[in-house]
Parts: sequence; C-alpha cells; structure tokens
Amino acid sequence: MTIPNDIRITPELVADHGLKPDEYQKILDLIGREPTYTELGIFSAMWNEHCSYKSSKKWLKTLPTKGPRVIQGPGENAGVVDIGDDQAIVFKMESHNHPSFIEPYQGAGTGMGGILRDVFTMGARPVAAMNALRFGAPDHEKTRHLVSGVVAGIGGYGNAFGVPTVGGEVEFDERYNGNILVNAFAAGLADTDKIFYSKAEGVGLPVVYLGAKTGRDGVGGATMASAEFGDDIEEKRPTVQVGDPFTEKRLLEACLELMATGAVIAIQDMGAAGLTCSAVEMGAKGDLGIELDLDKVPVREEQMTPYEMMLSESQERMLMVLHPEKEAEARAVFEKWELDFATVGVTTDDLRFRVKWQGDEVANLPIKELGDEAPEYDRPWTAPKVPAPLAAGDVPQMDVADALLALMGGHQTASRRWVYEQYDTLIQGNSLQRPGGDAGVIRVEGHATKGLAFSSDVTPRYCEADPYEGGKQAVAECWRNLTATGAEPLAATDNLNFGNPERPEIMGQLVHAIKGIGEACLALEFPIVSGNVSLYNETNGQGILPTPTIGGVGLLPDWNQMARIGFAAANEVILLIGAPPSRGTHLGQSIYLRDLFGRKDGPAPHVDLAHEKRTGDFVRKLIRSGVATACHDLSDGGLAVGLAEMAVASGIGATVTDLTDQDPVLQYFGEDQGRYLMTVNLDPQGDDLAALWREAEALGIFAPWIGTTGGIDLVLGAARPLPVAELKTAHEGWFPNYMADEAA
Amino acid sequence: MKARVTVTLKAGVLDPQGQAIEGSLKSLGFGGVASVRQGKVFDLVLDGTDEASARSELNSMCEKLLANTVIENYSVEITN
Amino acid sequence: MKARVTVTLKAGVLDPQGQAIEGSLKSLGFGGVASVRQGKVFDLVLDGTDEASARSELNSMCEKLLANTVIENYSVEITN
Amino acid sequence: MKSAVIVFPGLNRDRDMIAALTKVSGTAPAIVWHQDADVPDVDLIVIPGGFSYGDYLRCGAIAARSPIMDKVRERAARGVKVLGVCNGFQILIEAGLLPGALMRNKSLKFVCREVKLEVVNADTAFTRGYTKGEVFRCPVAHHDGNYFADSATLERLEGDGRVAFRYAEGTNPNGSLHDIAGIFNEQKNVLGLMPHPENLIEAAHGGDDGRALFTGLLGQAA
Ligand SMILES: Nc1ncnc2c1ncn2[C@@H]1O[C@H](COP(=O)(O)OP(=O)(O)O)[C@@H](O)[C@H]1O
Ligand SMILES: [Mg+2]
Repeated sequence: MTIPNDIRITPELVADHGLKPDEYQKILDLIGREPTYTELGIFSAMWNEHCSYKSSKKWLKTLPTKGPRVIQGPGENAGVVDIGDDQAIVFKMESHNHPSFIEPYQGAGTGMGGILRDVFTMGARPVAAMNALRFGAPDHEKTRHLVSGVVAGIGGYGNAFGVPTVGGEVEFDERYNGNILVNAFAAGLADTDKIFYSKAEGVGLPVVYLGAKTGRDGVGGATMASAEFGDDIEEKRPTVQVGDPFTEKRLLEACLELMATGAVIAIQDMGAAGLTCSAVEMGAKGDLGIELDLDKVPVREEQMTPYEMMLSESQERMLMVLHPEKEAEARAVFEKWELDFATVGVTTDDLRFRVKWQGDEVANLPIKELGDEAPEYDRPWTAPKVPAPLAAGDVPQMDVADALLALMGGHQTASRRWVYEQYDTLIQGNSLQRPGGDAGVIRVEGHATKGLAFSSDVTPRYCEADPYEGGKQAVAECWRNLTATGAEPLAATDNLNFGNPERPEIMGQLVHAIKGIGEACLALEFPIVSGNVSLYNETNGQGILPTPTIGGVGLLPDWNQMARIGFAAANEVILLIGAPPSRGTHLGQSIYLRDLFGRKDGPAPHVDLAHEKRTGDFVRKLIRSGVATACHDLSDGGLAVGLAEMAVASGIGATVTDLTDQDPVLQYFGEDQGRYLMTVNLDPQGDDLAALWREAEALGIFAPWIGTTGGIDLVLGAARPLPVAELKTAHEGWFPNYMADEAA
Repeated sequence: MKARVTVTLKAGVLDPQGQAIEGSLKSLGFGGVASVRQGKVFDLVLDGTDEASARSELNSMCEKLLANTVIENYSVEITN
Repeated sequence: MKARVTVTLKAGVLDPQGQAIEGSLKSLGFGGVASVRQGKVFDLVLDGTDEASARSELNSMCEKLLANTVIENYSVEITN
Repeated sequence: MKSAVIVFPGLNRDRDMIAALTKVSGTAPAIVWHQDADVPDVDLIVIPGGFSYGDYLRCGAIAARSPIMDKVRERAARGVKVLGVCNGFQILIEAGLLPGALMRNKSLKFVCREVKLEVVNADTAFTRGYTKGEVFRCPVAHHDGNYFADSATLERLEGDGRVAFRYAEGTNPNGSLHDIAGIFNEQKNVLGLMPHPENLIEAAHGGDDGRALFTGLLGQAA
C-alpha cells in the first residue's frame, strides 16, 4: 500500500480526515493554497479533538493549576510537584479507551506504555502506576473478554517494564457496553533541577530520533481516538498498535542515562500522531522552525510514504534536540541499549515546519499556527436536569445483613484482587500499601521516612445524575482516600471521559463537571497539574456515563504514622468522623438502590467542600498524632460496606449500635459524603477521647463513637450478626467466580 | 483425526518477539538471517472422521478463540 | 530464501496453555476436541540460496536457541 | 563476602536485588553488564528477576545464551555460589545449570501475591539461615514459574536433597510439580528460585522473612 503525495484533496478526503468544511477553509486561509496530502494528514492530526482539545480548552482553562508546590502544571508531558528535599513527583493520567475496545490486550498495554513514556520523558523514573477501568454490564457478551484482555495487557506491559501498580478502579455499567474506559496513571520521581521539557532552544541543532523503528501502526489512530464508534468498527481494526515493553524499558534506561550526560536540550515522546505532534510541539514551544528529513527516519516496513511516517503511532519512540558536541556520547548510550538513534532533522529560525522526502518537500507549514490556530469551539451546552429528591419515606426495605452480604458479594464492591494480583505490586521494593486499601503508598527511596500516596476516583453514576456535584465528589473522594492514609493531598491529574461534545447535553455534562472539579480543587487546595480529555465515547448515539477520573498524589512525611483500613485490634473505639447526627440519610444514586432494587433515581449526594476540608484535615492530624489505629473513608455502600471492608481486611469483627430514631437502611447504606471511619486506641471513658471530641466539636465536626472492634462477627445493631469469614467469602468470591467462565 | 492450526501475525504488525530472536540469532553468529516472525501452532486431536466438517469447526475455533483476527491470520490443515 | 521452523512440546511435557485452550474450546461448545497442544512457528527470511546449507544452519539455530531440546522437538521446512 | 549482580537488558528487579545485598551485607555488589568481558572475582554471583529480552521466545532463553553466561558457568564449576531469582532461575535453567523447565503458570496469568515457603534442605550455604521444615512468608511475581521435570529428574532432585524450597500450606501459585519453588544443582552451589526473598527483608516490606537467605549466604548471623 502506498499513498502518493499528490493525491487530489476532495471534500470526501477532508471529511475522512475528521475535518469539518469550515476547518478545511481555515487551513486554506492559513496557508494560502491547497495542502498536500501529507499536509492534510498533519492538519488532521494536529486539529483533531485528541491533540487540540478544541471542545474542552475553553473550560479546562478555568481549572486551578497553581499552588506553592506546583513546579509544572498542564501543558507539558506530565505535571511536576515539589515533594521537598529537592525532589519532585511527576505524574499524569491518560486514556486508551478506543484502542482497548478494539484490541484489549494491545490497547491497554500501549496505554500503559504511553503514560510511562510521558513520565520518563521529563526525566523521572516511574515509581507507581494505577489504572481506572470501566466495562459494560457483567452479563454483556463482550465484558469478560474485555476485562481479561485489558487486565492482561496492563500487566503484560507494566510488569515487564517494572513499575509497581499501587491502585486503580474497576466498575461495570451497561453504559460502557460498547465503549469501555481504560485510564492509565503513572508517577515518577525526579530531582527538581533535572526536569526535562519539550521546548526546543537554539537554531541549527540536531533533531534526533530515538527508540523503536517506525511502522504503519495506528496510522490514523489519533483521528480514530476522537471518532465516535459506529457499526463499521471492524474496518478500523488494522490501525492497532503493538506494544513492546522490552524496548520501552531500554528506552527508559537509555533516556535517563542520556539525560545525565547533559546532552539533552529538549525531549518529547511520540504519542498520538507521533512524529507530527512531537516535532511541531518542540518547535512551536521554542519559537523555532523544524526541518525533518524522512529519509533518515528508521523504518521497519518497506515503501512507507511521508504521510504514513508523519502519522505513524508506532510505540516506544522519542524525539530530542541535542547539544551537537554531545551527539557522539548520546549515540553511544543508545547503541549500548541497542536502540535506534538517527539525526532526522534540524532546528531553524524561520518558524516553518518542513518535511523532506526523497528530494521533495512534502510539507511546509507555519509551525506556530499548526498548534495555536487550531480550531477552538465554544460548543453549545444545556444545563443538566438534576433528578428530584426521593419522596419522603421512600426507603425500600431489606434486611440489613442480607443487603450487606449482597453488596459485598456484588460486582460494585467485591474485591478487585483477581485484577491486581495480575499486576506486579511490589517491584522496586518500596510498596508500603498495595492495592486493596484506600490509597496505594510507596516510600520515597533513599529517604528515611517519606512516603507518597496515590488514588484514582470518580463515581460516574453521581456524575450522570448531577455532573457538577459528581465532579466535586470525584475530587473529594480522591482527596479523602489520600487523607485516610495520613497523607497530605498535593495535586491531581484528571482524565475527562465523556460522550459526543457536539450534543449540547453532553457538552453540558462536561461544562458542569469541570466546574465542580475546579471548585473542589480550589477548596481542597488540590490543584490539577496534568490531564487528558477523551470525548466521543459513544456507540450508536448512546453516550457513556460521564466519567471524569481524578488521580491524586499525597505526601506522608513519616510513613511510620500511616493508617491502613483493616481493624488493628479488638476492643477499640470506632468513630464515624464527619457524619451528620443521623449518620446518613442520602439514598439517592446509592448502590443500595441501584444494585438491590434496580433503581437509579434521586439526586447525587451533596459535597460540602468546606466541611470536607475541615474533616479531612482533622482526620489527618489524628493519624499523624498516632492515636488512629485504622482509617477508612466511606464511599459506595456507605457505613455498612465501610465497616465490612475494615473487618474483612484484618479478620477482626465489630459491634455497632443502631441509632434508634433512624431507619437502619439510611444509616447503614446512605452515601452521604465527607465521612471517615477511624479506630483509636483510646480509653472510651478517658480524657484523651474527651479532648478529641472537644476539638472536633470546636471545628464543627461530629465524630460519634458508634461501636467497638472485636469478635469474629460484624454486628450491625439489631441485624443478624454476620461472620467476618462469610463476608470475606462473598467479597473475595465475585470476581474469580465471574471470570471463571471466561470462555463461556 | 489430527489437525494443525497455524496462527501468524498479519503483515505490518509489529513483532517484538521476532525482533528479539533475530537479534539473538545474529549475535550467536547466524549472520544470514534477514528477518524472523514468530507465530503459534496448535496441534489438535478431534473426534469424528468427516474432514469437511472438521475443517469448518476448526475455522470457527480460530475465529472464536485460537486467533486474534484483529492482528493475526490463521490457516488450518488436517494432518492425518 | 524463506523457511519455517516449527517447535512443539515433547510428548509427556506438561502444556498448561494447550490444556487451558482445550477447556475453553469445550466451553465454547466445541465438544469434539480430544486434545490441544500448543507450539511455535518461526518464519525466517534467509540470505543465500543453497537449500542444503540453509537447512543445516536452521537445525543449528534450533539446537542453539529456537528450541529448548530438553522439552521441545523441532522441524525445519524450506518454504520457497 | 563479595558479590556480583549480572544485568541483562530487560531485567527489572536488579535494583531490588542490589538494594537487598547492600542492606544485608553493608557492601554494594559489583554490577556486571551482560556485555562485560568477565565476572569479577566474587564469592556469589546473582542473576536477578525481570524480563530479560522481554522474555520473548522463552523466559530467560536469550539471556542464557549470551557470552557472559559462559563465564558464570565456569565460575559455578569452580564452586562459586550462583543465585538466580525468578527470571534468574529461568536463565539458569535455560543455560543448563539447573535441570527441568519453567512453564507458563497453570492459571496462565501473571501472579503477584504472598505465598508460604517450606525450607526443604537447610543444610546449604543458601539456606543455612533457616531451619529444615521452617515455613516462611515470601512474595512471588511471575508469569512462568510452573516447574516441570520428568519423573526421573524429580526423583533425583528429591533424593539428593536438591529441592531447596517448596510452596507450603496450599499456596502453590503456579502448578509446579511437587510444589517446587527452588532447586539446587548437584554440588549445591547453584540455587534457582521463583519467589522474591529480596522483596521481604525489612519493616517497610511488612516483614523480613526473606532476609535469612541473604544473612545465611553472606555469612552473617541471622
Ligand atoms: N484496576 C485496579 N488496579 C489496581 N488496583 C485496583 C484496581 N481497581 C481497584 N483496585 C484497588 O481495590 C481497592 C478498592 O477500590 P475502590 O472500591 O475503587 O476503592 P475506594 O472506594 O476506596 O476508592 C483499592 O485499593 C483500589 O486501589
Ligand atoms: Mg476509599
């Protein structure tokens, strides 16, 4: 297959490139002539949703991105946040939704590869990874196959690369039947004075290509990632990229070695629309032109056209601008690691992006405008309709013990062990909390006491009911999960997964979710430092649940003062911190309603950000003071599920007394926000606990003593005692049982 | 009845395994190797004796499980 | 010159992959599958044109790298 | 005691192993790149875990055929102790220094979890930090740890005290025959094992059950 460069540009061809007629007109105006075929490809790559953020840019700008610890916010390969001692944590989250639906193993694997590259491109060695996964209904015919492939793909790549997976999410909902979500997060450590950026500096310097050879992988991939799925999905298949973690691991080591030599001026990984996006970005950021000679590009297939080379998404490749006097040294590093190293271009002073091939100039475009002049839309949106509150007294009844057992053994809250045991969770030897708790925690290698916590969260059903509250809740839950380990939440990354933004109701979801996220980040001092937007997640006109995933990072000054979720000992006081006096009342959008009664009604729970902050700060202080022996925030399934998870984590039971004047269903299964369970090793009658309560009261936080740990049962008031072993069997059973009939 | 199913990567699909093997063969002194691509074979023993129906079963096994038709081709052969 | 090397597990050597595939095929409704063993193929492109010397090179590649002769058998075929 | 760690491209638990050796012995091991001409004069050579050459072809196969392994073989023949962990075990098997084969896990899945190991032979330089029959915690993280050997080989391994560790208490994570987790060569100066004792040597790891392997080996009191 060869595609000539002098092909005629027809309206159909323009449409095939995902460009609207007015967008094409803009191209004509900008360059004053018809583009060559290669140029059309370059524009389509630069101006599609994925690279240009044309639908979301206006709203993303409203997010808080600054803070005393923020070294680099959005706009680079990853965000950079100061963690003290001249070190920084570098992190980002990115989606690989469409590729993972088409080929789950390779799609998810290359998603991991991409996010790891974003992190080590900046000079950071990856130290932690997470993955947030959303699949269709468990009984949908494709779900098992997708779960199995995606999990194996993430493991296959991450395990071989050698980064511990410390957390993530897995959810099932029929709204993802035709469009799963695979969001991958990675974080790396770097010295603050050795961070590398993509901005090229200096004229006449070599532009160097590193890593794997270029093939036809994913040609058109970036365009595909932004296109709505239709029934012609089969035809889009040949663009699948195959990951090579062995090459990525060598690329990591070679890049870090090369950076240490001082040879690197600018570096950019080749992700979506590989050579095009990376070269344009390096040049445009540095106010420089770039000239590429495609005859120098290492290729692994014959007769590749310039169009294909410019749009190839072959993995495990990097572009750098190097100090010319260090080129030989740089080449030696790459030869040691047996990776391709080729000088493929030069920086110029004319702000043009020029591409040469076999003696011809196949592209000559204004480099700044390629990015800066990309279309930006203020798409029309409509305000989401928020569901009415549940009628007074509308509390569907079920035996509390039966309900808890059903939820613990249901797809929403069952243990994800089946998933995370396929991931290497302890490589590097720094994992202090592996998946299964509130947040993953690693120690900072080389530091005696410092730790970092990671969590990924969003509750899509809340976002669907109320994108604004749902956006707030996603941030708050992430912040809460970090806090529950004793960490100080530092900053976050977001991965905004939505449907087709050309539909005003979807755009309305995006606008309101961003508003909620922004307000929560501001109130919780939790700036957004990087992120990714994935739109057009729909199949045949049905959008996914709005899913703005938040990945957060927290800092523990001393991991010896860190909380875990398992009850630590018998006879300890259990406090419910941050709850209303009724403990809980909010049943709207709860999993109690959804999973036990098939109801998806009612408003999403409200997040009181000021109260959230006060409560979290208080919880963290208690953990750091050493009085807390275990801590767990409440989320899906409310108080009952929270208690059960703490019991199951250690095998220790508990007895909790009912509030007599409150419906047990509400107090045990309400999903009111901003609540933590904590056990303390304090005498219930003693002064220390009294002092704790006085302090809470002064802060306006209610922290009642609701029960005591001990025994082998979980006793929720008047409900039948549930053996912890039975809860554990239910909790651990769902996933392996479900996947056991994988082939069926 | 015995059958062999051979599954190979489609042209153009990256084959990291093949590449690594190629590199290793070269460093072991096999200089004349221009390229290596790795695939799979499945040797099956089937009940039944009708070749035509076996063939169609095997094709359907490939489509459903043995091959990942997004990136792989397959071929089916009755070996006895 | 093109060649195909096929590497299969020796009889008696445990084949967890083959077993799992056999189980999956059965649960997909392919009841007539009596057994499955998984192996590998390598498609090589070789410089040179002498078939006999290619064959001996290929055998030596198998002995040295492509097959683990403790547990695997191999066969070599010139395909063009 | 002087030690050296051999590094092949694609290994990724080299840093974990170097840290463990350094923390337990107080001295950093020599690091040997696979293209180095020789292994320095040491008492212990370690091949750590990971995915050498991506584990493409067969786990450990390509690394096992690199020239540095000839040097390892020479040293082993002279009585130098050689320890292979996880991919290191696979490499030692592919290099013919240990018998048998490590097949894909029975579940066909990568598995990372904690298992229990029983010390079968505590009478060697590697295992003297433990007592015979002792059961200790140890993490595993591998895709191909399903030990296979023909019955004659298994009989010989069992009869000659060459099984070092067995998965205990029903924790076999991969389907290994005889629950084998680690084996010695005939002279018992080469040990290969799938689990990762180097990831359980200090409080931060949640325990130090793996430490005795290193203290025993490096000639320190446990
Ligand atoms: N895909 C995954 N990869 C790794 N760990 C996961 C994954 N999905 C869930 N987990 C882990 O399982 C535990 C429960 O997840 P979740 O219910 O989402 O926690 P929370 O309600 O505290 O946010 C967490 O420790 C989480 O990190
Ligand atoms: Mg939590």
